[in-house]
Amino acid sequence: MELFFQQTINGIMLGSTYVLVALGVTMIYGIMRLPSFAHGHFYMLGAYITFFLITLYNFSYWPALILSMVVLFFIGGLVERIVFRPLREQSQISNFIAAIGILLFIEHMVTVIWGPHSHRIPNPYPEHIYLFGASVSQQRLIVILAAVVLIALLQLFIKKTVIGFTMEATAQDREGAALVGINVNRVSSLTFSIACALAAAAASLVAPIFVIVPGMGSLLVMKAMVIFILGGLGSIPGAIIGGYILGLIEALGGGYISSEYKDVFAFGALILILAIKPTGIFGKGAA
Amino acid sequence: MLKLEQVSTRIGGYRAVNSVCLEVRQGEFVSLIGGNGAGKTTLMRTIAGALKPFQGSIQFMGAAIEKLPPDRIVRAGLCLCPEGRRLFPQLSVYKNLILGAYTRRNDRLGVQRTLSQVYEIFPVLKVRKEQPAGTFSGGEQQMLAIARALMSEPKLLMLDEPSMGLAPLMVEKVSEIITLINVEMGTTILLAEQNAHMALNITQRGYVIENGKVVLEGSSAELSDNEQVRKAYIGA
Amino acid sequence: MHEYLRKKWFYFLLLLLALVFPLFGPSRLIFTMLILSGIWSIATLGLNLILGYTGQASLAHGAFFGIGAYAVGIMTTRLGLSFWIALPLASFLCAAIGFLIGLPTLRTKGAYFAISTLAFGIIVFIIAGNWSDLTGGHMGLPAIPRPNPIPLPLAGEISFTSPAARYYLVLFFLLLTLWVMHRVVFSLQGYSFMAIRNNENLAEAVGINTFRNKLLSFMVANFFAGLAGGLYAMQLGALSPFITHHVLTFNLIIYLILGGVATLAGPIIGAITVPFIVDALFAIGPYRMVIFGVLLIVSIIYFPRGLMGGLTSLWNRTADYYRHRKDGVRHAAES
Amino acid sequence: MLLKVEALSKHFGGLKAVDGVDFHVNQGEIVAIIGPNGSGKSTLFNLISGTLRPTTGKVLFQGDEITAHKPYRVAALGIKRTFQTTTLFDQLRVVDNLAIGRRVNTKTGFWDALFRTARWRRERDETVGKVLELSGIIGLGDKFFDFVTTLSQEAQKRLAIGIALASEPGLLLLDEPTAGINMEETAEIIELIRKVREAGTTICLIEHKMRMVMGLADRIIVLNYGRKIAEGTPQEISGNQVVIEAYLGGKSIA
Amino acid sequence: PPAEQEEEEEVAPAGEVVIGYSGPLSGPAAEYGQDGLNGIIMAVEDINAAGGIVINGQVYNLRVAYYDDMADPTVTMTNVDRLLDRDGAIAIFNMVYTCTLPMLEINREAGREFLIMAYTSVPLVEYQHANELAVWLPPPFLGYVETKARKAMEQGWRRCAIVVDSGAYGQAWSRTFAQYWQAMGGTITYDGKGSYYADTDFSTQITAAMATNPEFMLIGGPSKGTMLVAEQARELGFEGGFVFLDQAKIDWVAAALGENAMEILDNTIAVVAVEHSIYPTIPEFTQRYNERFVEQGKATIVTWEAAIQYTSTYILAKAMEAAGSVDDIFAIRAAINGVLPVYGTEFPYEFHGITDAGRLHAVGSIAMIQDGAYQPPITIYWWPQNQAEFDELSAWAKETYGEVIPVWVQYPPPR
Ligand SMILES: Nc1ncnc2c1ncn2[C@@H]1O[C@H](COP(=O)(O)OP(=O)(O)OP(=O)(O)O)[C@@H](O)[C@H]1O
Ligand SMILES: Nc1ncnc2c1ncn2[C@@H]1O[C@H](COP(=O)(O)OP(=O)(O)OP(=O)(O)O)[C@@H](O)[C@H]1O
Ligand SMILES: [Mg+2]
Ligand SMILES: [Mg+2]
Repeated sequence: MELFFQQTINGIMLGSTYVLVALGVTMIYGIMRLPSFAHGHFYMLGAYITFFLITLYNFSYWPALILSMVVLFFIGGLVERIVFRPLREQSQISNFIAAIGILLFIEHMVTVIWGPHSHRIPNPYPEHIYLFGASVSQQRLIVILAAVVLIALLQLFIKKTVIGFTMEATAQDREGAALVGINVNRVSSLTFSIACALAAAAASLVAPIFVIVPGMGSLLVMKAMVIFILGGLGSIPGAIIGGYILGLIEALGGGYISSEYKDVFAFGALILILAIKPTGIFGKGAA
Repeated sequence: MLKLEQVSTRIGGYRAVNSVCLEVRQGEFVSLIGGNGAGKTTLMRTIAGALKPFQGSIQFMGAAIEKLPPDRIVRAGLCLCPEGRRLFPQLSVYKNLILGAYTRRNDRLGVQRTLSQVYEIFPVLKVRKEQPAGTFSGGEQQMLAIARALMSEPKLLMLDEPSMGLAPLMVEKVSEIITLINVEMGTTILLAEQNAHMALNITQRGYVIENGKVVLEGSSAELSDNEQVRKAYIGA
Repeated sequence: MHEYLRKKWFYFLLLLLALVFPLFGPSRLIFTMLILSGIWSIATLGLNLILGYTGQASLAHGAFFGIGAYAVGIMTTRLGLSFWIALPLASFLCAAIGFLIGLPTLRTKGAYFAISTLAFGIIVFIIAGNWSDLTGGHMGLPAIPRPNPIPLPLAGEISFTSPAARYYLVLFFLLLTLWVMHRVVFSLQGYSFMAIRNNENLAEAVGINTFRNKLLSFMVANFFAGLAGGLYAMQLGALSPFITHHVLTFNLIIYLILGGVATLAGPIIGAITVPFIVDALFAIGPYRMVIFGVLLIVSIIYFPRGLMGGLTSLWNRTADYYRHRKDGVRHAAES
Repeated sequence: MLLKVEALSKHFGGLKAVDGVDFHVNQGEIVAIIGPNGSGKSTLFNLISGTLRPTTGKVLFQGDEITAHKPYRVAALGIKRTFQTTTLFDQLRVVDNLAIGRRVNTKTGFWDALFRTARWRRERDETVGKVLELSGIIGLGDKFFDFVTTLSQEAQKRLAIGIALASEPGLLLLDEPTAGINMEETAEIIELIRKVREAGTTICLIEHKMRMVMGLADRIIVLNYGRKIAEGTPQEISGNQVVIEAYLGGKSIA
Repeated sequence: PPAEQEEEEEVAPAGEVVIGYSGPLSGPAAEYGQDGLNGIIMAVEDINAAGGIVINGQVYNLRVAYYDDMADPTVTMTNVDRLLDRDGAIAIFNMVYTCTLPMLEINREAGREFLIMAYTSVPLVEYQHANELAVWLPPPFLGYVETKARKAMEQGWRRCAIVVDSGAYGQAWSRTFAQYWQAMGGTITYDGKGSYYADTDFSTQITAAMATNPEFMLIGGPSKGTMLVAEQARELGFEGGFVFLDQAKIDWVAAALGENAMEILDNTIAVVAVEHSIYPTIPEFTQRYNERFVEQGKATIVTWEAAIQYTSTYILAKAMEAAGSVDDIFAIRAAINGVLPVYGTEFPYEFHGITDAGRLHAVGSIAMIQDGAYQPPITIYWWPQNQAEFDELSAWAKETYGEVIPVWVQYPPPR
């Protein structure tokens, strides 16, 4: 039982990062119909920025995290503006190629500038505590809680604010949105920005317990893709639940069955679920 | 109020709108009549800013708008109820309407007032206000589209084929409503229609457009009597 | 350009060029790269069928390539089969696995299909790395023998130790692939595929069993992925799980899109041009992948339909220009 | 009796879009379905053609049950349809669209294509011949090799009908074939529909243009709120008080 | 000014000898690949600065030509062609086993000969892929396996949980370790690998491993993953010991762990850190390496990869001089025997000879952290064929380096 509890916490912690990254992928897809395969690399960039704020400019942890979100917010908007806006009318596969281009650019730029080796942010909360016999480090608890807070804020933003409304509307009919007076280009930029800021938050949250390397987002983005499909294209509640489910599948499958194949469980679950429900758990229409 | 001079727009390589001059004055109700592919939709989308003309000028209330993005034009008080409706299919009817009033989002009371007016005109929208717009039938969606356009309380309302795909009863009703909007609310209206019979019945003035060019203009009565128009668009 | 491409003699010229190419004594590097490009071309042509013509973005193509490669590797090393038997077996195996995987995944559409095939691809990668008894795991599968020499009636035999022989072998299979694709695409069967890409609902409504046709297209595509993989195993002589990685799929998609999707020449153009560009970028050192990323973005923005599309529209524009000029001359003459 | 629909219903959540509808279509008839917006006409077509699965009820074609068959199987049996919004293979040419429409009559598969069998040759020639002929019938003979995006709205509508006709179906379901086109062109489409019927195809159509419906249909079925409220000849319907109240309205017949 | 140019031309070397390198310089294994390349670069610079290679009075300078292969064998293969065709390389260094494999197929073709300088410690590969032009640089890991297993036994540990990297090296290493460990009477309580490259959270495996009550964990792979596993295991409450695979660098891990390093790494058995090596040349080498690479951001720490590649490059240069040729590959390969041994008194690493199969007699050494401090290193000699040879070697080592703890591990292992 203790073991199960420990594995569950491990799974929720994994799920928390997954959700934050998958939410970004989901929002971008929802608004712009583009599969953002570069999202893991924005995540990585977020971690690097936090790292340099802390080590080079002596920021403390939380201000660095927030500033990193802000920087990624602007980078995201910029990328949307100069790469994806010209590709507006093009097919998804063109956008996919552009995303690969961005991913290569970011990863290798970082490698060239800051080296291929890993970096580490000093852990601000290194202690660990015991919860019902399970040992959890404080930073991990913070990751879990911060994810919940960010998710709640995002939901409030989308469902309760007018700007949030416009994001949903733009997702469903771009020209229609433009004709009621919504600046759809701004909405796209904003979406990209928010998605990138979320990724930066996720990366900065886990950076102190993990390490920062140029390739840290590569596998993560694949999982985010799985989650966003699992939840049903563009469905935000789907992404949230899908993220936690995937984290738990990995932790429990990896813990109880086979750790080498734990990703097989995660990716296999997707194929299985889609075989039963071809539009994902929360999906309504077809793609 | 609205003034077009030598406006031309390309779609692909094709000049769908060709040197169009057109004027709508405050309070008027003007129709734009033309067959399929005549360029009505293209012209309206050009005015609304969804397409950019490569030539000519468009003035609205004295200001040039041909280079403005659609949202700025709506803000200026010019709203297009587009062909194909362009609703937000997964949002509820209510949210669709609220978004229609996006440019007036700081005027809550005003929006509520317009909303109740709209509900009065289209009672079905009130009954089914929580239903996602996409599950409405074609006709219901058309009504919602008109309603949504009204929500922005435009000074000039452009309607692109509001009668398309509507049942006869509904067509009648819609034309009554449009007239009402023009007369009672004082909204200037530009109406694009293939259904010339209906359009000329309710409007004061009209333009006939063919192959992207204005070929005839005049009062509705004149146009109705015009032999050419009768043959081509009224069919009797 | 476009008009020439349509005419058959241009193709024959190209073929002749490809045939006599080794006589010019190209460097080994050029040889190796061309052999690899030929292999990528075969795989990309397969991808073109499912993604380009049928409109289903399979992200498992690299995985099937890997399965084909491992199948040939395992059959020739562990089972001692001849390469000539292993290669078709591996291709058919890929088609068969494609069938099994297609059954669940092809029920989904669009992005759902793309990501579920991606998931399958990642699973293949993990299995290739961890099922050590079968695949050699991450240690890889070494010492895959070269194909047995083919005896020739008079001239002795063709042995595949020389790069020229392998070049011709790959060229042969590339032509075979091209032939199959040409026949399938320009046929009523090809219409069924294109109908699905264009509008799946309408295709279903006119009586096309879309699921069956997608499955067929997927199997044929994977057959050629497997064939290419088998040739790769022969060329490299050793395998590592890396060849089942989704990076390979991404590369193939890049070749396809930058070459020109839904054309027959596009995949080959892409599979030759892109690797040679990457090679040229070695000259600029560590920034090469940075530049490559920028190149990808720029070219997709400015040539959204790839090199083939770019050439076609260039041709069309010049043709238009001349037509207008001719018209102008005629008008002038008439008035 | 070519088509028979028995107690067909389709519910979306609480909404009864089609509610216990019975009707039939005889060989060679033109049957029109009219009704206010949202009365379930398109849904009815979707149920017959297999695009949607009915909640309850049965669909019989030539006496065989085809309820909830997949659309492609329904089409293969000879029921073809058009959609309310003009739906075409829009990256292809007119000829390709029509040939695809005929695909259900041809059996050329992968191996035929690969080895250019006798069947491949025969079916190709046959398809080309038929499609050429058909393009003349639908009035697109001179647009044979044009890409569909270059066609006018009305030509596109004719092409959509052409795609459905290409396989020489026994029953043709037309969903608002003249929505959004002018009088002159409507007349052309009516002409086309007449020609098709004369060639032996039974037709069932949804339309709002009363003048057209009254002139064209042998029988009219009226739906309201998913239920059938009347059925009869055009004369009967235009005098039916219930229909006038629910649908036609007072003055005009547009 | 022209005068200066003339001067330069006078001392201009007769030619240039190109040493090739293909390895991961980007992607997950980039740090490892860069370390190895750094060693070669530094050696080449040192050799050139000292006057280059002199053959029959003619001076040749060395040049490194290197290409990134992202650890992708396909790219390695084209890189080999690139190095041969464009750069005329005579030897190619490679550090990833799966990339070395296809190279073994190419280097024996007539006119395409080159030396493979293969950096892999997978044992017996030199026999499985016998290649007369290949030189296998690092010591086979069997020596580490056996010595670490013995050391763990000495601690009284019997229950081992395996949480190593799932990559090639981790698989091979842990499988061998399990065999030795069980033969010595130990038990394996858990075996769950994870990808040290791709993953960052190992809590799942560690939790599962801890549920089996191990006394120590066998962990390791790339240093960064190893560090994370160690840290996460302590976080989850693990109090036993660690045995590292030799791929993981203890000093790197310790540095990354920061203040609590010694606490976390208490009871860890690992390959000795370069800076704790017994070789007297190390401090000077480390200092120069740090100036040249660490301070330029090209490395984080001096590693054995760098030291081994450095020394190997020197051997190559010496072999050319001994063979009297810069392009007769077979002669150069044959001359390697004659230029050995090279010792840690002169180089940052030592090679005592070369086996018939082409593996350099390279020394391995391990150390343990106990009570917050590094214990003295144990030096592993694997090539002596009998006790007498080993005794002789031990005596020499004690005489040369003072305090050493030599052990003998038989290789190839007795059947
Ligand atoms: N996306 C497009 N690509 C190419 N041509 C187009 C496109 N959209 C419209 N056109 C062409 O532009 C011309 C004008 O079209 P437009 O839609 O403005 O006509 P319309 O008068 O609104 O017709 P309708 O009554 O059918 O709505 C037509 O000939 C049409 O074929
Ligand atoms: N997928 C769906 N989910 C929920 N409700 C639906 C769905 N499809 C149709 N409806 C509802 O079913 C009712 C009937 O729609 P249908 O499209 O059949 O009407 P129609 O008679 O064709 O109308 P029109 O003449 O306007 O095209 C409408 O109220 C519509 O909102
Ligand atoms: Mg229009
Ligand atoms: Mg309908």
